[in-house]
Amino acid sequence: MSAATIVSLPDQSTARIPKMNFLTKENGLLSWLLTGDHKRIATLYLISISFFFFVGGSLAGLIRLELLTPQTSLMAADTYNKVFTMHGVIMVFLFLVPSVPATIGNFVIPMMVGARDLALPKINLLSWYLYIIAGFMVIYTMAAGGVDTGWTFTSPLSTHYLNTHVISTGLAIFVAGFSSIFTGLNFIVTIHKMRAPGMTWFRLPLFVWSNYAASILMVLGTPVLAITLVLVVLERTVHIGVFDPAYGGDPILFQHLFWFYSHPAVYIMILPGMGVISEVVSTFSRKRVFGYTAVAFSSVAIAVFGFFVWAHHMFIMGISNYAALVFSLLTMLVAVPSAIKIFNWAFTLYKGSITFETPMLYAFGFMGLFTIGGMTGVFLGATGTDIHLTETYFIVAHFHFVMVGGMLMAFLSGIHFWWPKWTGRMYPEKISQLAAIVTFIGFNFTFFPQFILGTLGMPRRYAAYPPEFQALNVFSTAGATILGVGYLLPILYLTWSLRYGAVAGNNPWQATGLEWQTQSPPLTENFPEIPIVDHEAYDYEWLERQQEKEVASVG
Amino acid sequence: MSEQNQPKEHDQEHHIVSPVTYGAILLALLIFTGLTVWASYIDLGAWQIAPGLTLFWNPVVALAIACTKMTLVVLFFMHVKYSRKLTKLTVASGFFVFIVLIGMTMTDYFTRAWGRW
Amino acid sequence: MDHISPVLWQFLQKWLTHFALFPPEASKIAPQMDALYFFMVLVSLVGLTLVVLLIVGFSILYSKTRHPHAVQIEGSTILEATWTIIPLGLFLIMFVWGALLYFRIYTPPANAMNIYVVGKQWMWKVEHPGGQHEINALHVPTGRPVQLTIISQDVFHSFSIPAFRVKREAIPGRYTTVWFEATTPGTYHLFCTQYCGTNHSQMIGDVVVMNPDDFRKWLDSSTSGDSLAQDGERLFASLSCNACHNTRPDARGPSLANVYNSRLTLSTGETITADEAYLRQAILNPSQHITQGYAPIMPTYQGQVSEEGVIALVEYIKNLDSDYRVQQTLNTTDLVPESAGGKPVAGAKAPAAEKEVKP
Amino acid sequence: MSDSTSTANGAVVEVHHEHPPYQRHHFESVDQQFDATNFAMWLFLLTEIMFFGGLFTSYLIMRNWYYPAFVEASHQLNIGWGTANTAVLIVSSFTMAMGVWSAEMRKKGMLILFLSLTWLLGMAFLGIKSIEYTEKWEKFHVPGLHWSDSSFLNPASDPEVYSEYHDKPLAPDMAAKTEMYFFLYFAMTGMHALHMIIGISILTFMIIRARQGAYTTGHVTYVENFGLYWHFVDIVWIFLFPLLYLISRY
Repeated sequence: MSAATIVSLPDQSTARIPKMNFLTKENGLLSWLLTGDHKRIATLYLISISFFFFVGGSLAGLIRLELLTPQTSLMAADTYNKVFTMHGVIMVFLFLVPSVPATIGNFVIPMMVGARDLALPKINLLSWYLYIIAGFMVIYTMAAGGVDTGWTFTSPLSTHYLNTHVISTGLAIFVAGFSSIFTGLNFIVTIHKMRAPGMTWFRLPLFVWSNYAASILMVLGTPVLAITLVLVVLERTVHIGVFDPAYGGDPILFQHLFWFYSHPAVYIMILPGMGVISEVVSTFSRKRVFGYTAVAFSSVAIAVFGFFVWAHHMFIMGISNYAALVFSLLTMLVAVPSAIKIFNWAFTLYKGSITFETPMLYAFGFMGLFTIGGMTGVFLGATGTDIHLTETYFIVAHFHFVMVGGMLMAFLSGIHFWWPKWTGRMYPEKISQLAAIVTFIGFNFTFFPQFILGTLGMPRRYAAYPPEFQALNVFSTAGATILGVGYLLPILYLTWSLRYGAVAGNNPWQATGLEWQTQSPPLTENFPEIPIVDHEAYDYEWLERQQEKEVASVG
Repeated sequence: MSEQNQPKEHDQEHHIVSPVTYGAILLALLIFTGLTVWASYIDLGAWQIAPGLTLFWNPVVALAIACTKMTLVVLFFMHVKYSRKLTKLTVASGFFVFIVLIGMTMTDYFTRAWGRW
Repeated sequence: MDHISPVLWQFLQKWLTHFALFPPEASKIAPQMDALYFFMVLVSLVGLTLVVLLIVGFSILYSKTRHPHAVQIEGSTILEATWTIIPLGLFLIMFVWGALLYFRIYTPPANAMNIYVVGKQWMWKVEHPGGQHEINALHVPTGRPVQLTIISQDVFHSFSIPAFRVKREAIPGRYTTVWFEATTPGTYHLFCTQYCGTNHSQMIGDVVVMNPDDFRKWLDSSTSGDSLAQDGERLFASLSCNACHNTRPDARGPSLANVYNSRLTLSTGETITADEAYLRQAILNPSQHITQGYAPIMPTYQGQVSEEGVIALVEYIKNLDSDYRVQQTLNTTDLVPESAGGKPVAGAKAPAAEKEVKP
Repeated sequence: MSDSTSTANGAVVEVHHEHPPYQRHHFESVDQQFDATNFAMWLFLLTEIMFFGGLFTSYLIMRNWYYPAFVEASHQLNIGWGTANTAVLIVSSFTMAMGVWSAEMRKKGMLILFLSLTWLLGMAFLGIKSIEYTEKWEKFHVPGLHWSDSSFLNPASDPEVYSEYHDKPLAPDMAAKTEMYFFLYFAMTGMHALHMIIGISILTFMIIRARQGAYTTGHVTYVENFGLYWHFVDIVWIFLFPLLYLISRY
C-alpha cells in the first residue's frame, strides 16, 4: 500500500503553512464568534458537533453496557429510557442532521462552486448559534432530569402520560430545526446563485449535488416537524390538542406529521454522506465518477421521492391498508436510486488506478455497510415482512447500518479527506488506516447480531429482555467496545496532527475539485481571484495539464 | 437548470409594476372578499359523488375564491408574474409539497373505511 | 476452555444450545412470512456479494501498483439501465409479495374466534368471550383462526408474537385487529414492541398454544362465572341503556337486536357497517354516528365505562339476536321509565323527529 | 510527484471592484446579491408554507371528524370583524406593494408614507384581533385556560348568535369537540398574529431606516424581501378567513 500512493506533499524541509489563511486572518475569541467566514463557522460546527457526538456516543456506551445482562442491572428502567432517548435526540438532531452539511459542506461547498462565501454569511452564523442554543437546551434537559419519550415523541405518551422534560427537548429540537433550515437554505441559494463563471450544473462536484438534494429536504421538511413539536408543547400546556384521543384528537395524525419530516430526515442525513463518497472514490481511483449524471439525478430522485414514503413507519399503526400499499410501493421506488449509486461507485473503480488511503478505506466501509443497510430497508418497506420486523432490533440494526455504517463512515472519510485542506497538515496515515479498519470490524460486531436479535423478535427500547437473547447482546456490547476505540483514535491523532502533521501543500491528493486548487488552509476569500471553470468535475487530465503548465511556468 | 449567475440582459433591470396594476388588484381582492362572504350565506348544495362521499359546494367555492386571491397576490404583489423561471419553480414546488403533505395524509384517512363498507 | 473461565464457558455453552437465527414457526402464516424473508435475505446476499466482489476485484485488478494509469470512462447507459431495472423488478416482487401477506394478516376470516386484548401501562389484559380473563398471557387453541381485537387504554402499545410473525399496534381510542392460526402447541413470547413508558420492557407475557381439547379444558377450568356478554348485559342494565334502547314503539333509541354487522344509514346519509369499532364509537361518541331517524340525545359514556366495560357491552350487543333479552333486562331492574307522553306509533323504527341513536 | 508549488507567491490579492456600499464583499455584483437574497427569501417562505401546512392538515382532519362542532363554533366568530380584518390586511398588502414601488422609483417621501400606512394597518389588524380574542375570553371560549362549552349545549344563552342561526344544541360529546375548533383557531390565528407582530417590528425598524434614506438609493432588496414576507402573511390569512369564519353560515 505504501508503495502505491497518490499523496504528493511539498518538500517538508522548506514547506510552510501559508502565513495568511482563514485561521490566522484575525485573532481573538470575538473574531471567531462574530465571523461570517464559512470556513470558520464550519470549524465551530466541527468542534461543537464532535462534542455532542461524544456525549451521544457515551450514552450509547451506557445502553450497550446495560444490555450486557438480561436484567436491569446497571440502571433502572426509567433511567435506561432516558438514556436511549437522549442518545437518539442528540445523535439525530445534534449530530447526524448537521454533521456533513454543516461542517464539511459548509467548509467546501463555497469553494467547490467557486464562491468567496456562502450567499448569506450572517444567516450561516445564526444557524450555528441556533445549533448551540439547541445544544444548551438539550444539556439543560439532561441536567434537569432528562426526558423519556424516545426520540419519536409518540403522542399520547409525550403529550399526556409523561412528566419529564418534554417541553424543553421539544423546543430544543424546534430551534435545532431552524438551524438546519438556515443551513439548507443557504446551500440552495449558494449553489444556484454563487457559482463561478463556467461552473455549470453538470460541472459541479457530486458532493454539491447531494448536498443540494439534502437541502431541499431540510427546507421543506423541517418546518413540519417544528409545527408538530409546537402542537405537542401546546397540548402539554393547555391540555387540549389534536393528537391525544382523550381530547378527541388523533395520535396517528401526530405520526403522519412527525414522519413527514423524520423520514426525509434520513435522507438529509445520508445524502451528504453519499456526496463525500463520490468525491473520495473518484479521487483515489483517479477516475471520473462512473455515470456522473445518473449519480447526480439519483440524489435529486431520492430527495423528491423521499417526500412520498413517510407512512412506511406506520404500517402496523392502524393506518388504512390501502394507504400502506401506496406508501410501500413508493418506498420500493426510493430504494432504486440508492442501488444506482452503489453500483456507480463500484464501477468508478473499474480501470482506475486505486490507492488505499484512509478516506478510501472508510468509503469502502460505507459501500459495504450501506448496501446491507439499504437492503434491510427493503425488508421493512415491504408491508408483509414489516409486520414481523418493525419495532424490533432488526430496525435498530437497519438504521444503524445506514446512519452509523453509512453516514458516520462517510463523515470520517470526509474529515480525513479534507483535513489537509482544513488545517494545512496531514493526519498520520498508518494509524488512521488502522482506525478505519477497527471501526469497520467493531461496527459489524456491534450491529450485525442485532439483525438476528430482531428476527428472533427482541423488541427495541427494552431495558430488560428474556435471557435467551443474552449471547447476541454480549457480542453486540463487545463490538461496541471495539467501535468506541475506533472513534476515539481519530480524536487523538487528528489533534496530534494539528501540530505535528506533515505540511500538506495545496493538493496532497491530486484531486480536481476547485477547493484543492487554492492554498491550504485557504484564504478567508477562498481564492485570490475567482476561478473561471472550463472543465468537467473529476477531470484528471485537466489537472495534469494544469500541473504541467505550472511546472513549465516555474521552470 | 438553465439560469446561471452571470449577469444576463433580461434581468438586469427588474420589472417595476405600475401602481395602476396594484390598484386594480386591490380592487379585485376586495371584491373577492365580499364575494366569499356573500357566497357563504347561500346554500350551494352538495354533489353526492357516491354513497358516503359527498362534495359540499360551499367550502369548495370558498377555497376556490381564496386560491384566486392567493394567485393574484402571488403573481402581482409578489411579482412572480415578472420573475424568472427559478422563482416560479420555487413557488410551484412549495405548493406541490404542501399538497403532498395534505393529500397523502388524507389518503390514509379516506381509505380507512375501505373494505368495511 | 472451562479452566480458563468457567463463566465464559457456561455462557458459550448456553449460547450454542440456544442459538437460533429465526424464531419458531408456530402459526400458519409464519412459514409464508419466512419464505418472503428468505427470499429477501437471498437477494440481499447476492447483491452484497456482487458489490463486495466488484469492490475487491477492482481494487486488486486496478490498484495503482498494477494499473498506474487510470482509463477515463464516461459511463454506460446499458449498465445504468441494468442496475436500475433489475433492482426495481426485485423490489416490486417484494412489494407485491409483502402486500399479499399484509392483507392476509390484517384481514381476519369471518369464522375466526374473537378474543379481546386491552393494553395498558404496563400489562396486557386478555378477555375471552367466555369471560376468562388473563393478564400478560394468551391461551389459544391450534387449528382455529383467532382474531384479536386490540385496544389500548392509555398510550400506544404493540401486541407482538414473534413465533406467529404477527404484530399489531394497540391504539388508544380505536380497535385494531389481527388474526392468526396457531399450529404448534407450546409457549411463546408475547411482547409489547411499541415504547410505552417506564416499564415498557416488563410488558411481556406468554402465548400458550394448546390442542383444542386442552384448550377446552383450560377454558372450563378458568372461567370466572359470567361470560363477557353477561357482564355486558349487567352493565347495560346498570347504565340504563335499556331506557332508550328497547323495543317499545316509543323508544328513543334504535333497537339493538341483530344490529351487529348490519348496515346502518346515518343521519348524514352515509351508510356504515356496525362492526365492533362502530359499536365502540357509538357508545363513547354517540353524536358522531346518529342513526337516521333518531335525535342526537344520547349522552357520551366517555370516562364512565372502562375499556373492559366497553368490550363487555360490545360483546353483549354482538350476541343480541332478539329483543327478548333486552326486555328481560328491562324487567329485572327497576330502571323502567314511564312511557313519558310518547305516542305509540306502529312500526318501531318509523322516522320520528326526536329519536336517539345508539346501536 | 510534482511539488505543487505551494503558491509561494500567494500574497493576498484583495480584489476591490468599484461597487456601491451596500454590496457585500462576497458577491460579484449587485444583481447577484439581489438575486441571491430574493431567492433566499422565497425559500424561507417555502418553509413557512410547510410550517402552516402542518396546522392546515390538522385542521382539515378535525373539521371532517367533528363537522357539527366546527359549524357551531364557527358561528361564534364575529363575521363582521373577520371581514374587516381581511380587508385591512389586503389593503396593507397593497400599501406594502406601493412601498416597494416607491423604493424602486426612489421616492423617499412616498416610501415612508406607504410603510407607515402598512404599519398602521398591521396594528389595526392586531387591534381587531385582540378585540376578537377578548370576546373569546369573555365567552369562555379559550381552550384550556378559560373554557366552557355551555354556549353550545344551550345556544339560546347567546341571543346574538342564536337569533341569527337558530343553532340547535349540540350533543354533549360533540359540544366538547368545539374546544378542538377553538384550539385550532387560536393556534392558527395565534401563529399568524405572531408573524404579524414580527412583521410590524421589522417594519418599525424599516421606517426609521427609510427616513435615513437607506432604501431609496437603488438598493431595494430589503424592502422587496420584506414585502414578500408581508404578502405571504396576507395569503395565510386569505385562507384562514374562509376556513375559520365561513363554515356553513347559511
